[in-house]
Amino acid sequence: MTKLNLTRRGLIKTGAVAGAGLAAPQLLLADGHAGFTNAPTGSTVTLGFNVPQTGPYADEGADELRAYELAVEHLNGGGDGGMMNTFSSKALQGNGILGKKVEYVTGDTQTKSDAARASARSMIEKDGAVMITGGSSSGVAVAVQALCQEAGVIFMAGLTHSNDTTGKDKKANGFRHFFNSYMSGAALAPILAANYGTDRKAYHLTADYNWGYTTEEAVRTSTEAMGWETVAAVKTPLTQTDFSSYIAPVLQSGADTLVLNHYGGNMVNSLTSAVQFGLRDKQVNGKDFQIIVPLYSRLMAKGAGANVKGIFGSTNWHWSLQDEGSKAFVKSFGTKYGFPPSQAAHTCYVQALLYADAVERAGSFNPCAVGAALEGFEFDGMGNGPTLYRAEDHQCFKDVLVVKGKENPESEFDLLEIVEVTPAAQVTYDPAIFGGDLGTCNPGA
Amino acid sequence: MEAIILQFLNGLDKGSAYALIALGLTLIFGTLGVVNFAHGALFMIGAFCAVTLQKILSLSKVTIDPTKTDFLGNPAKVKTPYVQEWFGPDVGAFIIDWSVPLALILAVPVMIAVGVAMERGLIKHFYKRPHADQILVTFGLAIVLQELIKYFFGANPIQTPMPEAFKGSFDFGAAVGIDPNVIIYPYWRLIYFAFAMVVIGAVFAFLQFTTFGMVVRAGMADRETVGILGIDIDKRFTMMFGLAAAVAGLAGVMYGPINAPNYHMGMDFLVLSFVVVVVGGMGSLPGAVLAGFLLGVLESFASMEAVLNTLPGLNQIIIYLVAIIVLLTRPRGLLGRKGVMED
Amino acid sequence: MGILEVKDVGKRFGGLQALSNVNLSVKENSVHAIIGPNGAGKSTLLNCFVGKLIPDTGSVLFEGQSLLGRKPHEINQMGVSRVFQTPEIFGDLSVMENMLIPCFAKRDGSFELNAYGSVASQRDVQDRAEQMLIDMNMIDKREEHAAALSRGDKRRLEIGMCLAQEPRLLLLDEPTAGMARADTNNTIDLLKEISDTRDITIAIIEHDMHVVFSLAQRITVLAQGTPLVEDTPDNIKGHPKVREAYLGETQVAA
Amino acid sequence: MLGLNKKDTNLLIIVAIMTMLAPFLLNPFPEGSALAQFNAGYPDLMQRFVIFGIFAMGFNLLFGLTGYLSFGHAAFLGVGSYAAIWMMKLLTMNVIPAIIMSIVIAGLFAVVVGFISLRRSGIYFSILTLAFAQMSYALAYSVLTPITGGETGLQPKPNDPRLLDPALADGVTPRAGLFGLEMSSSTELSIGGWVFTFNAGYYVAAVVMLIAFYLSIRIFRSPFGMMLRAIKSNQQRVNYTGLNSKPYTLAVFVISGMYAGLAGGLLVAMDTQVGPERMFWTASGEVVIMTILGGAGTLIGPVLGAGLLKYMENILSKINKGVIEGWFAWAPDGLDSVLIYTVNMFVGKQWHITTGVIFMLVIIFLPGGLVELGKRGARVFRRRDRKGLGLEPDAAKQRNAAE
Repeated sequence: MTKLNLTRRGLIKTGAVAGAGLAAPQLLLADGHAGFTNAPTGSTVTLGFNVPQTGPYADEGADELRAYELAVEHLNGGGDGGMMNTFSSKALQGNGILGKKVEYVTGDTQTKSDAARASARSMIEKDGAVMITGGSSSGVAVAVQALCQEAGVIFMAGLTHSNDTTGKDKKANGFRHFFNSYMSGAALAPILAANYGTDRKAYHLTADYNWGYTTEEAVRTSTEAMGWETVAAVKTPLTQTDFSSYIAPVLQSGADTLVLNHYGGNMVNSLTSAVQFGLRDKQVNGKDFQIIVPLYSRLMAKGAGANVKGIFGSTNWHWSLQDEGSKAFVKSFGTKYGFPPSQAAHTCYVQALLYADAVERAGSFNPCAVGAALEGFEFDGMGNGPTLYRAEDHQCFKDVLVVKGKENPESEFDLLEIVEVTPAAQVTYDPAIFGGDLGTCNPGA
Repeated sequence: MEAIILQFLNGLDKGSAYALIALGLTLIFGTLGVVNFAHGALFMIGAFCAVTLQKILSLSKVTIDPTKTDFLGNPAKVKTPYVQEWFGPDVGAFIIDWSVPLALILAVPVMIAVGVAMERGLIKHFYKRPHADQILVTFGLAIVLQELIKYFFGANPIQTPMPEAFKGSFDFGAAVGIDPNVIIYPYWRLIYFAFAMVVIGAVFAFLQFTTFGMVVRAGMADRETVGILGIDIDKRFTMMFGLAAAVAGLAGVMYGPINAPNYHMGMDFLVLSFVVVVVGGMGSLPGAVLAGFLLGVLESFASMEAVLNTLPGLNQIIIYLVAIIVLLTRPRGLLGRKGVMED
Repeated sequence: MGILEVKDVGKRFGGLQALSNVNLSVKENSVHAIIGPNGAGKSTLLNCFVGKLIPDTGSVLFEGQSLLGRKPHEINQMGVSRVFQTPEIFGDLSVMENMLIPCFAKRDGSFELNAYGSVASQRDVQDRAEQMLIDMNMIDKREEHAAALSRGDKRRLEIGMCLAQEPRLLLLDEPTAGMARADTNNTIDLLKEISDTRDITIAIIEHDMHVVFSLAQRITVLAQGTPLVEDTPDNIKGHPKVREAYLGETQVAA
Repeated sequence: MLGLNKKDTNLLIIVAIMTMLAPFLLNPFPEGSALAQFNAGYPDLMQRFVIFGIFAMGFNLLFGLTGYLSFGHAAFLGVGSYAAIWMMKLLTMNVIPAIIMSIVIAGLFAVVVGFISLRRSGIYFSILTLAFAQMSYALAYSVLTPITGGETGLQPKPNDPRLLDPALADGVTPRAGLFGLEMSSSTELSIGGWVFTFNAGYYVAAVVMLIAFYLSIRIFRSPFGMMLRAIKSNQQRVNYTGLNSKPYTLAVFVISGMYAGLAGGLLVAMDTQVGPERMFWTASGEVVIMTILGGAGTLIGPVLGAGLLKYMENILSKINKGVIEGWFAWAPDGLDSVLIYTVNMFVGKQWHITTGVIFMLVIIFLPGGLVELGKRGARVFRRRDRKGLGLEPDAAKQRNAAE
């Protein structure tokens, strides 16, 4: 286990102790000496892992944290090196970042933007973190990204799927590896057409907040483009726990497909209700009734249990992928923790490595230099095939997985099977369509 | 029209869950005069009784199967539940399949024990304290209980499916000879509704027709007088607390298959069930049941697409809107007595 | 024309006719007692004077103005104060604060957003409250917690609080109920002194005939919600109807 | 001094000194030492201490004085925050209009909510306030997204209109300031192994807090405050003393809502973003917990309670397993894992358990909160029982006697 040393700004300390000692208090301008916020000056560099440790996404957060711990281990030369061995960029040496040993601090986002910003600020202000990463919702990602932009540190988003994160709320200091609603829609539509035909009537249940809206819109647009009809779209409160009153009228509407634009607990409950109502055993318009969950995660699938069987959705990454990068990551994660990583763990691990690599290539921790190194960066070997960190919106473009709940799981982790790997080209869009303004990078100081 | 019938049925079903929880809350408030914010936590503990039993029944013997590999490419471990080892694969699978109904049997003693321990250990000391203190200490307890559950079971929901026999849904339409597929309702939810009716009926009958119940009702009306009569009302009240906890727990067990239990399900229900109790009238058992059904039905109507198209967001606030309107027009709730909880 | 004129007041609670055809006139600067057996409607009648209940029929005039439909605080501000059966004081506050509150109410009316100036700096009110405590013989207890006072002192404080507002009509609802003999006598003396020294009318509901006959100048006997008779104490004592309806039953001699 | 009696003046001076010296007092451990984990002297947390202190102070004016338990106070904080961020988006990044507007809007909202909710008392009042807050939260999260930004909330953007501010240079992020003084700017002082951070935003918030605290003392000591305590003690007698309790309770409800709005505005001034979860009912529960932890009905209690809760939230939650392993490295094998397991149950992601347990203990054993604890402590040292002369009215006794 990494021993944490919460030293801040090593130089200040060393300088003061070695120099005048207690005799002469020095007045320093805030970080002014370094040119950017929290410039690591000693032999270590501190990263801030801001994940949900309490609240409904705590398990996902715990998985993210495991991935970060693994990444730190690998960066510092420990373990088997994981995806560092398959990563196309070879800048990382396993000697920390720029020769500085990687240390980390953790915070609890509570999946609330206020709490997430408070813990991020504490890591920046108190612990001297030079980069913040993690999170499990778009609300938190957007809030913390804006904070990092103001504070002058890099934000490497964790799990956030809303278009907004790299759309209307994008920031120069923020980067997202995870895919988004638009990509889910674009990837799913052709598969749905191939499996369910092009004359379906879809009924949308949508979580009544930003992510729900963008996801509904993405899926609607792309399915309507192939000829599907949307018969209804009903918004459901985030705090809803019993979805029966939303599921009950679905059959009456004449719809033959139900799209659940829900995530987390909402998705587990709405899918459970839908299956309970026996929707999947029904025939409407002469077709088998189908349910679709645009965004899947293994933890959600686990929560929904047998209800996910045969249900299509999309995901950022899945441990059953057989490329070298994925295999290496699953092996080192599985060996360390005894179970395969989730997509949240994967994206967090990759983000940590990408950041470290960018620093190495830039030769500096300065957020502007790091940002420049990430912008337009093309890489491979991280489990999603060739990937581009697009300069215009700091969004990664890579293959998107269309998955299906597995009918006959072989183990408790074997819940989803990959149906299709949609190539990146098919989910790429014009960065202008979501508006927003990246601004320019802020090094702080 | 079918849509309205369907939502009405659904509302009754939903309402039965609300009514059950509110009934337990009201039992405690009415008898002991204690506002128990930890009641939702009791509901949650009930659901976790089912989770625990399922886990116990699924305890497995692990053997290595060299013909298969796990996700790391190592020889796979195969788990065989002990119940299947002992009773044969079919009987064993059947027992696991029926873990939720079996959990009902487990939950009664567990919940009574939890309830009695709570009353003797904590609540008892708060009879003479202000209502605000009761709310706050039980709120604290609710936080601690839910976090403990999270510590041991994680934050993710855990499925506790109903037995295979109860899966699927009943087609009312087909039964009465109109269009099939129009009015369908899952079997388990119908069972839940029937279960709620039985429990509510049993509680009323118990209070109405047993001596114990009569003493408790007298105690609810006038605690001091009953005390003067030389009846040890405290002991009975402790038992009432156990009973209320058992009602909440059973409601939780039965709710498991409807929505996978998670650690915060108690808190999710807490605010709502308080609204139900207050709308019904603090301390009124029929009020709690009535308000539970009323809010269930109104909530269902508010979630209809046609309604939401005219009044977007109504489904977000309907419960609270009803609470405000009822409290302003009927100051003591629908069936509340005068002078309760107004200090 | 009395200070309080009650005309044809009736009040029903469901099936119970609590008051019917109550006519009553309380003369200014007198002590008027309302007596009657339990359930005669004494408290109901009093509640009709202070705005707690609204009679179904009839009128209640105070100094020529109707009291019906007014809220308790409005009636109080008109000059009617009430002493309760069990002393209603501010138990959490000190004796001095208890006395300050009616003094502020007298000076500032029913609402004043005086949130910035300190209580201590309001000399006029402080002086008044202090004087009132001296009058009530309670000045040495000024810092005590009101809840900790003896029953008699609580009653004394409550009466003092009412007097601090300089009411023209003081209503007392069984002021000596549950009191020991000594406290009762003290209260009688206090009320006598108040009635003698102040420009005030007192209406008193009382069960204890000793109190009634010590204080009252006129007595109304209420039975089953209707006044039976109204007369001077001496005449009431000998009134056969009263003896039958009331005194005979309770065996209380004056 | 300042129209306060000697005791209150002393209290105010002590609080003023403590807040001004907070960067020192909250950083007692040198940088890099194992205990530096427990330092709280960094800008974000110091700001939160004083801001939530204001919030709890305002809540206490209502709950502590009148006994009305609002379970929806976070709504005013949220509304204040939204008002402030809109001022920053539309008018200027200067915090003064934002703060003023947050007080005004929260006050107006409190008039509406209070007017309706105060028609009932007891738990009915609590449920009504809860209902309003939950409706605000649910609507802000969903259908009001165009105004509130929904889930992702609102932040100032470079291209907002900001009528009063000169155009930002290209690529410059808008930052909250006070006539050129940026809220986020800090100065550091390094003495020996210690590093102390002096943050402009903190001092602005601290000064506002001192003003709010001063006003709160004045309200406590005013005839108005006394009337409120009278209402809590005996509403019947209040009415029969010719006082109309409705405007009194409404006035204090609005004042209390304005304090919450001020806290919301300051939150935005310090950290320019708003999200709807600020209004969720648990946030309202939090301010109740703060007030009770510190001591309801006392002057300083709510501020202490806010500090304690925010400290636990921000410091305990950051103690992860790695840190604990570091602490118990000295322990022999076996013992260390027991210790780690035990401690781990109460910190890091389990910090809620600690909060819950402490909260319960306070309610059970210390109904007067930290202030009562302090008093009991002081009583041990002082033989003479100075009952009735203490700095604070005896909150516990009042609260218990009231109901």
